[in-house]
Amino acid sequence: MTRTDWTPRSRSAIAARVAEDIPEGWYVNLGIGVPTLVADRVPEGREVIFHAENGILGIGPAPDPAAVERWLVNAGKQHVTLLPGGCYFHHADSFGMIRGRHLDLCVLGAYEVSAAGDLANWARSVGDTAPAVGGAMDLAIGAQRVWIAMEHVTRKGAPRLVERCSYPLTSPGCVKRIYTDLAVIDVTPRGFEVRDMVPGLTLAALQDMTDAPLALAVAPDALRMG
Amino acid sequence: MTRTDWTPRSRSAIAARVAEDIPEGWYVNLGIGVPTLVADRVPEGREVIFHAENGILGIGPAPDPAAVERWLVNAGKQHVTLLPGGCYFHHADSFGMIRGRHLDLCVLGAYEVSAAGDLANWARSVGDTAPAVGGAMDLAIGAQRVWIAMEHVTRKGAPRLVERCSYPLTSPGCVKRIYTDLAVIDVTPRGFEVRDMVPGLTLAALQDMTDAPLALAVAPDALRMG
Amino acid sequence: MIDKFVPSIAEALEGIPDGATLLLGGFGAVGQANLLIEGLLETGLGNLTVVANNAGYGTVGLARLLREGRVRKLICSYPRIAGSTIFEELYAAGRIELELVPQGTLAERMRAAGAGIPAFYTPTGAGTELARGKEICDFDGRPHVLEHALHGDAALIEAWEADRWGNLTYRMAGRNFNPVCAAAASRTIAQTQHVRELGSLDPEAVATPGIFVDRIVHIPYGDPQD
Amino acid sequence: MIDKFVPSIAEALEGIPDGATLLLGGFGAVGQANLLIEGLLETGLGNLTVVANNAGYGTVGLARLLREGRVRKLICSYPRIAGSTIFEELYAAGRIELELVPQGTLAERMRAAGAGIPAFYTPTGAGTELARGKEICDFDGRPHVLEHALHGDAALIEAWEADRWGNLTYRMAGRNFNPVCAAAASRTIAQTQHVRELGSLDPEAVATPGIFVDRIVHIPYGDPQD
Repeated sequence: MTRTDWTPRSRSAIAARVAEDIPEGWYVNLGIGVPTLVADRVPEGREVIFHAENGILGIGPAPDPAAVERWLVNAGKQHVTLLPGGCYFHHADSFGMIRGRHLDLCVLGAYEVSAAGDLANWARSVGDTAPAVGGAMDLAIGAQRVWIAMEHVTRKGAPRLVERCSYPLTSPGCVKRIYTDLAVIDVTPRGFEVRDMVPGLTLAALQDMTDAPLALAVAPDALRMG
Repeated sequence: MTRTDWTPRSRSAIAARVAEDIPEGWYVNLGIGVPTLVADRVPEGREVIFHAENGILGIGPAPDPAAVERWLVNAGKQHVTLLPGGCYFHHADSFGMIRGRHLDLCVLGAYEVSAAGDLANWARSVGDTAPAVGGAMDLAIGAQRVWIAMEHVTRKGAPRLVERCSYPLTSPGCVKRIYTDLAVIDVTPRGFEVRDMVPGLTLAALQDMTDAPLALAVAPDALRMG
Repeated sequence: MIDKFVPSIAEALEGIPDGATLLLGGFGAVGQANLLIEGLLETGLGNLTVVANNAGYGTVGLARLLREGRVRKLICSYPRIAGSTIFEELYAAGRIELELVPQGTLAERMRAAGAGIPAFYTPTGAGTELARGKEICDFDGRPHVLEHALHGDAALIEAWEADRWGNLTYRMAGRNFNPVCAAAASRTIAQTQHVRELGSLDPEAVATPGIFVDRIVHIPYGDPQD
Repeated sequence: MIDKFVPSIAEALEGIPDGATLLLGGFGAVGQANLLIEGLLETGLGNLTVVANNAGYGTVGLARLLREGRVRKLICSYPRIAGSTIFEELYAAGRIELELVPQGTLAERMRAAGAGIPAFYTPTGAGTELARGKEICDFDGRPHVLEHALHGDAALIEAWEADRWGNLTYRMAGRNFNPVCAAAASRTIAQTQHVRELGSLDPEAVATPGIFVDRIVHIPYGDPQD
C-alpha cells in the first residue's frame, strides 16, 4: 500500500468525530490522550458535563497559562478549569459515580479491542516492568457506554481491532464503539460493524487493516460515508 | 422489702452518674430516654462531642422554646442546637462513623442485659406487633463502648440484669457497663462486677434484684460507694 | 441547555410504573418530599414497594400513601408514624408486607446500590433475629451478615437549594437519607425550597452533584411542621 | 478543651510504629501531605507498607521515602512518579513489593475500612489478571470480585482549613483521597494550610468531620508545585 486514496483523520479530527456523537446533557469521563481532546470539540452551545476520577464534575476548557489554578487538575494531572455548576467530591464518591453506572459515557484509548468488545488498554504485558492500572478497569465496567478513540493500526501497521486481545484485559466485553483515524465501528453481538469510513476508503481496504471480520452496519441511517 | 435504707437514683441522677465518667474529647451517641439526659449533665467546661444518627456531630443544649430551628432534630426527633464546630453529613456517612468504630461511646436504654453483655433493647417479642429496630443494632456493634442506662428492675420488680436475655437480642456480647438507679456494674469476662452502689444498699440486697451473680469489682479504685 | 426543572409535580412523576420501588428521603418531619409523595396519589399508582426510615410522619406524605392502600411492601428501620396507628393497623390486618432493616444497613444498602456494590458484609444484626436466613461469614473472628444493594426505580427527595444541572444542598438535619436515596435510584426527583442560578452554589458544598438528579420541582413550602 | 493542633511535625508523628501501614492522601501534586511524609525520615521508621494512588510526585514526599528505602510494600493503582524512575528501579531490583489495585477499588477498600465493612463485591477487575486468586461471585449474571477493607495504622493527609476539633476542608482537587484515608486509619494526622476558629467553618461544608482526625499541624506551604 504505497498509495492510498484516503486521508486518515488527525487526532483532533477523531476527537471531533467522537464529540459530534455526544448528546446534550450526558455525563462523560475522558481518558488520557485523544479522548482528552474531545472536550474542546463539543459543538458550541451543547452542554456536556465532564467528570474526572479525582473528584470533579463540570470541567471546563484549559486555563489561560497566565491564570493557572494549581489546585485544579484532572485525572491526567493537567491543569483544568471548573464551569459554573461544577463541584468537587472525594475519590470514593467519584468512583461510586463510575462503578454505580451514573456516567453516560467514557471515552478511552486502547492498545487493542476485540470483536467481542474486550478492552486491553492498561498493560502491554504482565510482570516484566512495573505495572500501573489507575482507573481504567473501573471506567471500563462502570460507564453506561465505553467508546474507544485510537489509531486503527499500531505504528508498525499491526491491527488494533482484533479477533482476540493479546494484551492483558482491562475488562471483557465492555466496548460499544470504536473511533479510529479511518472509521467508526460498532461492537455488536454479531461482531464489528462499520458505521462510517473516511472518504475514499473501501471496506476491503479497511478489512485488510483489521484482524477480525467487518460488516457494514445494517441500520441504513447508521452508515455514513465521509 | 417494704422498707429500704437506700434511695434509688432519679433518672436525672443516673444520667449525671454516666456523664461523670465521660472524659473530655470523647465522641458519644446517646439513645432515647435516660441516655438523652446525659448531654445536659456533662460537667461544666468538659468538651464532649455528641453524635446523632441522622447526620449531626456537635449537638448542643436544647433550644430556647421561642427560637426553635425546625430543621434541626436529633435521632429522637427532638429539636436540638448545634455547637460551634458542629457539622452535618448524610445517613450513610453517619452510620459509617458508627459501624466503623469511630464513636468512643454509645449510651443506650435496655429491656435486659445478660451477664455475657448481650443486649435486648429493640423488641419485647418478635411478630405479634409491628416491630421497629431503628439504629439500635448498628450502635450496639459499632461504638467502642456500649454503656446502658436503665432502671435496675422492671415496674413489676423483675430483674433487667439477667443470666440470659428472654427478649430478642440487639447484639450479643456488646455491653461494657450498666448504670442503673441502684448501681454501676461492669460486664466482664467473669460476669457482672459492681463498681458502685447507692448509699445504704448492700451487695446482698442488690443481688436479690439481679438475675445473675454479682461480684464486687476487683480493682480497689474501681469500687466507690456513694 | 440542560434544565432539570419541570413546572409541575405531575410532570416530575411521569413515567414511574405501577409496582415501582420508591426510595424516600427524610427523617422524622425533616427532609420529607411530602408534596411529591402525595402527587403519587393523583397518578393512580399502586402496588408500590417503599423504602423509607419511618412509615411517614403525621398524616401527610407516606402516611397518606399508606392509608390509601397504595403500598404493597415497606422496607424500613422504624415503621412507626408519630401520632398515628395507620401502619400498625395495616400490618396487623396483613395488608402490608414489612422488611425490617437496621437503620445503618438500610443506608448502606442504598449507598451500595448507588456506588455499584451489589453486596457487602456488615457486623450489624449478626446473632439476631434480623440475620435469620442470611449468609454469615467471619472476618477477624467476628460474624458478619451479607447484605445486598437496595436499588430504587425512583427516589423522591427534598432539597434546600437546586440549580438547573440538578446540584443540590440540604438544610441541617434535612440532609439525612436524601443524598443516599438520590444516588440509588434509576430516576431521582427532587422538590426544592430554593432555585439557584448555575454557578451560585459553592462547588465545595454541593451535597448531591447533579449527576444523581433527573427532575426538580420548585416547592417553597417553608419549615417542616410537627 | 479539645485541641488537636500540635506544634511540630515530630509530635504529630509520635507513636507510629516501625512496619506500620500508612495511608497517604493526594493525587498528582495536589493534596499531598509532603512535609508530614518527609517527617517520617527523621523518625527513623522503616519497613513501612504504604497505600497511595501514585508512587509520589517529583522528588518530594513519598518519592523521597521510597528512595531512602523505608517502604517494604506499596499498595497502589498507578505506581509511577512524574519525572522519576525511583519506583521502577526498586521494583526491578526486587527491593519493593507491589500490590496493584484498580483506583476505584483502592478508594472503596479504604472507604469500607472507615465504614466498618470488612469486605464487599465489586465488578471492577472481574475477568482480568488483577482478580486472579480472588473469590468471584455472580450478581445479576455479572461476575464480581470480593475485595477486603484496607485499614491503616496511620493516615497522613493534607487539608486546606482546620479547626481545633479537627474539622477539615480541602481545596478543589486537593480533596481526592484525603477524606477517604482520614476515615480508614487508627490515627489520622493532617497538615493544614489554614487554621480556623471553632465555629467559623460552614457546618454544611465540612468535608472531614473532626471525629476522623487525631492531630493537626499548621503547615502553610502555599500552592502545590509540579
